[in-house]
Amino acid sequence: MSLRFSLDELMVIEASRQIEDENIVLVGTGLPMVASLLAQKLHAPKMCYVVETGNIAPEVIPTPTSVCDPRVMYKAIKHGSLLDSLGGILQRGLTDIAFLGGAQIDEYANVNSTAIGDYNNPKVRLPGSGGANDLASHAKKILIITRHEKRRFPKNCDYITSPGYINGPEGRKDAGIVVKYPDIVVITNLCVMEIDKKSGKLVITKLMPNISIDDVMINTEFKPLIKSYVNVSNPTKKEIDTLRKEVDPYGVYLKDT
Amino acid sequence: MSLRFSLDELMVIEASRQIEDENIVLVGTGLPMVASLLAQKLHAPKMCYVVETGNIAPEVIPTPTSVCDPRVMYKAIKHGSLLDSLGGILQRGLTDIAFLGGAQIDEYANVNSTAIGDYNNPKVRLPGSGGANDLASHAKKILIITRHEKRRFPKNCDYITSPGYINGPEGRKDAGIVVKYPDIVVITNLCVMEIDKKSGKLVITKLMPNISIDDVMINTEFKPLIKSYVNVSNPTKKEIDTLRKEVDPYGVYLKDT
Amino acid sequence: MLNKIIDKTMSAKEAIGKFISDGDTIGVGGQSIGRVSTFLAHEIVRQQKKNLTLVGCNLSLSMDLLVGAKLVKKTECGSGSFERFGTAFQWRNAIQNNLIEVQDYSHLAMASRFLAGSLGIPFIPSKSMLGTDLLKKQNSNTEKPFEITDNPWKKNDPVVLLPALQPDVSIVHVQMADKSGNVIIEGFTTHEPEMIKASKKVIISCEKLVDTEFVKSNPEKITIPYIFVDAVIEQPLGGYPTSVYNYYEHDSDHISEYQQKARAGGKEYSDYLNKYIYDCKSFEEYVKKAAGPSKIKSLKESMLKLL
Amino acid sequence: MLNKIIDKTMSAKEAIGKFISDGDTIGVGGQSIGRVSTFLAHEIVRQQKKNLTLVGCNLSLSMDLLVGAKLVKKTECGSGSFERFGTAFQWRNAIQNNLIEVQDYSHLAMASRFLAGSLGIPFIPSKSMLGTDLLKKQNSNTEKPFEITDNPWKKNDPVVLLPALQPDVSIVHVQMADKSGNVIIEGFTTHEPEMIKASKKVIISCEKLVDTEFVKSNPEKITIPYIFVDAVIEQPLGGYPTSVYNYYEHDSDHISEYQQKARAGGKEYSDYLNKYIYDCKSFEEYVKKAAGPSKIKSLKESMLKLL
Repeated sequence: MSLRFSLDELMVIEASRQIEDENIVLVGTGLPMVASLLAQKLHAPKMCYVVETGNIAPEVIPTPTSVCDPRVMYKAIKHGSLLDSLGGILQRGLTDIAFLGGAQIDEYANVNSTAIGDYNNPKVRLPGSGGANDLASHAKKILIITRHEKRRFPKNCDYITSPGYINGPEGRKDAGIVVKYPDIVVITNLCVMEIDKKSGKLVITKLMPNISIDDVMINTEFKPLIKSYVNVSNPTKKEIDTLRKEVDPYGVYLKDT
Repeated sequence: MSLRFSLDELMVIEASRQIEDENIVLVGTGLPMVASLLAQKLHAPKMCYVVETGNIAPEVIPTPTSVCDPRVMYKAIKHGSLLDSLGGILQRGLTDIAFLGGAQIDEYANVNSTAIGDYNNPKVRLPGSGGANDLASHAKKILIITRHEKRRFPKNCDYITSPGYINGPEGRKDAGIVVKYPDIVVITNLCVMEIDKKSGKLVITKLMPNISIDDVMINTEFKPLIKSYVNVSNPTKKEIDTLRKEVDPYGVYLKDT
Repeated sequence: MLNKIIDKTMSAKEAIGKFISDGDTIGVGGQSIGRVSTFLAHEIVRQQKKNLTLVGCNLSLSMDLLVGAKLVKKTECGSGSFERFGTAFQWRNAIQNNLIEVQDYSHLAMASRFLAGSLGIPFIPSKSMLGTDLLKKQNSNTEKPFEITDNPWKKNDPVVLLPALQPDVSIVHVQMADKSGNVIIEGFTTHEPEMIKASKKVIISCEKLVDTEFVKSNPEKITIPYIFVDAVIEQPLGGYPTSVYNYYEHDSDHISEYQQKARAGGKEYSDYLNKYIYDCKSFEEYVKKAAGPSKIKSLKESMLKLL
Repeated sequence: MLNKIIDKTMSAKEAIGKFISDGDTIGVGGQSIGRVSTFLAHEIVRQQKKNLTLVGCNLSLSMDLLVGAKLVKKTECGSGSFERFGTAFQWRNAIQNNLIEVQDYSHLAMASRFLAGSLGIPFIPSKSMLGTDLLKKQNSNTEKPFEITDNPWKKNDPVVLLPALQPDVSIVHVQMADKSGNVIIEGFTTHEPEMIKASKKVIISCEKLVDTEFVKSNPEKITIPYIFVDAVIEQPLGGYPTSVYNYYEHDSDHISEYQQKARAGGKEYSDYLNKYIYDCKSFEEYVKKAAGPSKIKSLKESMLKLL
């Protein structure tokens, strides 16, 4: 295998593999946008891209850097409102996949994007929920792409902005969330973790090439479950070429190796 | 006074006099539409015409016969939805004047457009509320134009579809209606009745030319209050000419005398 | 994106057959004598889908035909009216004879229920209907059609809660759509945007099938994006005898004929159904019998003069 | 109708002076680095309107400037972010130092509150925020920001009720408007349609004033009818340094400069306010200082290439 690639690239490629054709995907910019455009160009040509700001099914021009970027408005079917996207599509139950990010992700896949430390006396105030809580509450499947750092994976979030499984397998059901048992997949540059529906906790399901379970454990504050796991498939030439040449040709998000 | 006119014409003209400039008027077709267009052409040029079906501020072409008529869509500022008209403008509290019709109007100005007889075993089923209940609930001023027949003015409506003052001066407040003490004006071919805010009941305030209080009483099942009353002003030549030549030129609603 | 178009075009026969089942709740488009989905309603009559619940705001010809054909068990709407052509007489007759169940709401209440359905929330507040018999007199068989609650932010402020409504299938006739189901409604839109977005399945008939490139160049013209739509049928005159803005005016003669038969009922009405639906091979045959080419031409010309 | 146009054009000085009072709740338009109402925010800073409550979804530069100028007592929003340019740092700093009160909601929750306000209903249900600290941890001074209730139509189904929000005044920068206040927003519209329709007063600045005849010939382009709008100001580049779809891209350099000063705070930040607001006679002078004609030309060209 002479194909050279970075783990950041493979992280995005692995995320793109989670998207199926005809999926309705609610996504902002950044790596999630890169992953979904890659999926669309590879195996999900009928994917529908929905942006929180209200743009429905644009033909995205590489490479947007904001949910307000004209590059996510090009040839959109409709320029709607945030209520159309997050209410009429997402809360309505029509979103197959939503992407999340956040400063902290705990073992139940709860996400904190509000405050580090005490909410009423924060050490660091973060931007807040934005649409993240809505995405985590209503999408059928939740994808989280993040670089793997220990401080990002604490035992408990300082503040739960967006619900994972809250506190156990029935946590969402007990709270009254409509989507009770969503798939949640966390894709990092070290591994893939998914929600184990029996425990409501994250379990390691895949390792990135040349990464060991120990590498993951050292970089994770909580103790992810381990069952059977496999290696993340290496990228194909087509995946790498499409990513580099068509999706992020200017290296806005990813420098090639 | 050589000007010849019918009481039907004067009824519409008197209704048009209730509309002030810059009023937002929610109206369907029929005589209310005729009255509001007349007002706009005479003394309320900045009136805003809103149609329940969603058309906002059209330049109405004479003479529409339906709320779906293309004549109420011409050069509209916006073709919205029923929710825009009845929710975003009416329930939002922005409607100055709304017109109502109905099969029965009682002494509290409650209106029945649902059923004659017992609701669950009706003698005659009528079309139902439509937007009428919404108009009566949320407009600041309610106008009712109707030909004066005894059966139309019973002591009690068989069914209250649209609220007048319900059962007394505080009837709307007690029911939780937002607009607690609206003006309500009933204009017929015999007289004008208005809500007396002390009693919540209709009181005769004006008589049509050559009509006596007795004429009204004979044709009204309930006993309208009588305080001081005046005569409805005769139409001016301009009112009659505008009505006949510009608003209803084909005599769709009104035949001239 | 839509790099590839998902083609949802099919025949009305296929769409109604595939998506509507006996007992379904059907969202009905159109209002009064404007843009009524007669084409799709005829096909439901032809396929004899039964025990339907019809929902909408002002339902007229579609509702009256389906009630007259004895396919309806319940209606939930704001009114049954053809405006100056009178009440929906078959519906009136069915209510007066206790043949159907009926749940009355105001128009705003119905539109609000669809809005709630379209947003995925279980109910929605309203300040309409308070103090009236709409909240007091109920048709005996109906389920809990509303709830009255206190406003948690204000004392002594009763609020009506209305249950969200998500029809099983909606039928709507529009001006234009593309193959994938992007819908363009011109002129008034009544309760349709909220109803369509609330529905589990949506069948659209349109005057004209347009190219997706046209859709993408005119995002402000799109009323409903394709993700809400399941079937598209191009059917010129599919709203006849009611009017379709930009295409044709309503046919007073045929509406009056319908109303006369619907009011008379009995054999006169079943003769109408036979002549214009059961004995017609297609909707075109109905339009030909009911109007004919020169009448249609004049209805189109009459509309064009008003634009 | 609009047979006669009600002319609502005036200067920003007049509009902000006339419609905004100390203590008001201000609805803030724009999102992140797109179509932010910087022109109108600068005028509020200039007039030193105090004790404001700012409401919106993702508030960035307008909010950060007003907080930095010490005019804000509270924010109710979904996020304070410039996306890849970082958090809203003056806002962050104010929260970390307990200088302002903050009430957090999700974006959908805020949009829903505006929707309720725009429909005249006192509250609206949501199924967002359940199970999270958004419903558990409250900033001490805030009033009842939500209520949890049972769904009357389904057992064991908790529902969040959110209070309607009707800002005293909203400030929004758009592409086009006519003199009477018919508003055309192109591209994304975020929370603005609902917020504008919910507001008691609305001040609009626009890139271009258009003729009412243009408005009437393009009803599908109208985002907001004139009845909701109180003041219209034509101000080209009124959204600078953020982007305005169809007109210009955002200015990365100046946004980075702002963020660097906002993060640093203290004298660096007050120097920024002095240089770019207090010492400028007009918004044009600010744009000239911050960008200059050739930069502006390139931002416009860059946008045109993307259409």
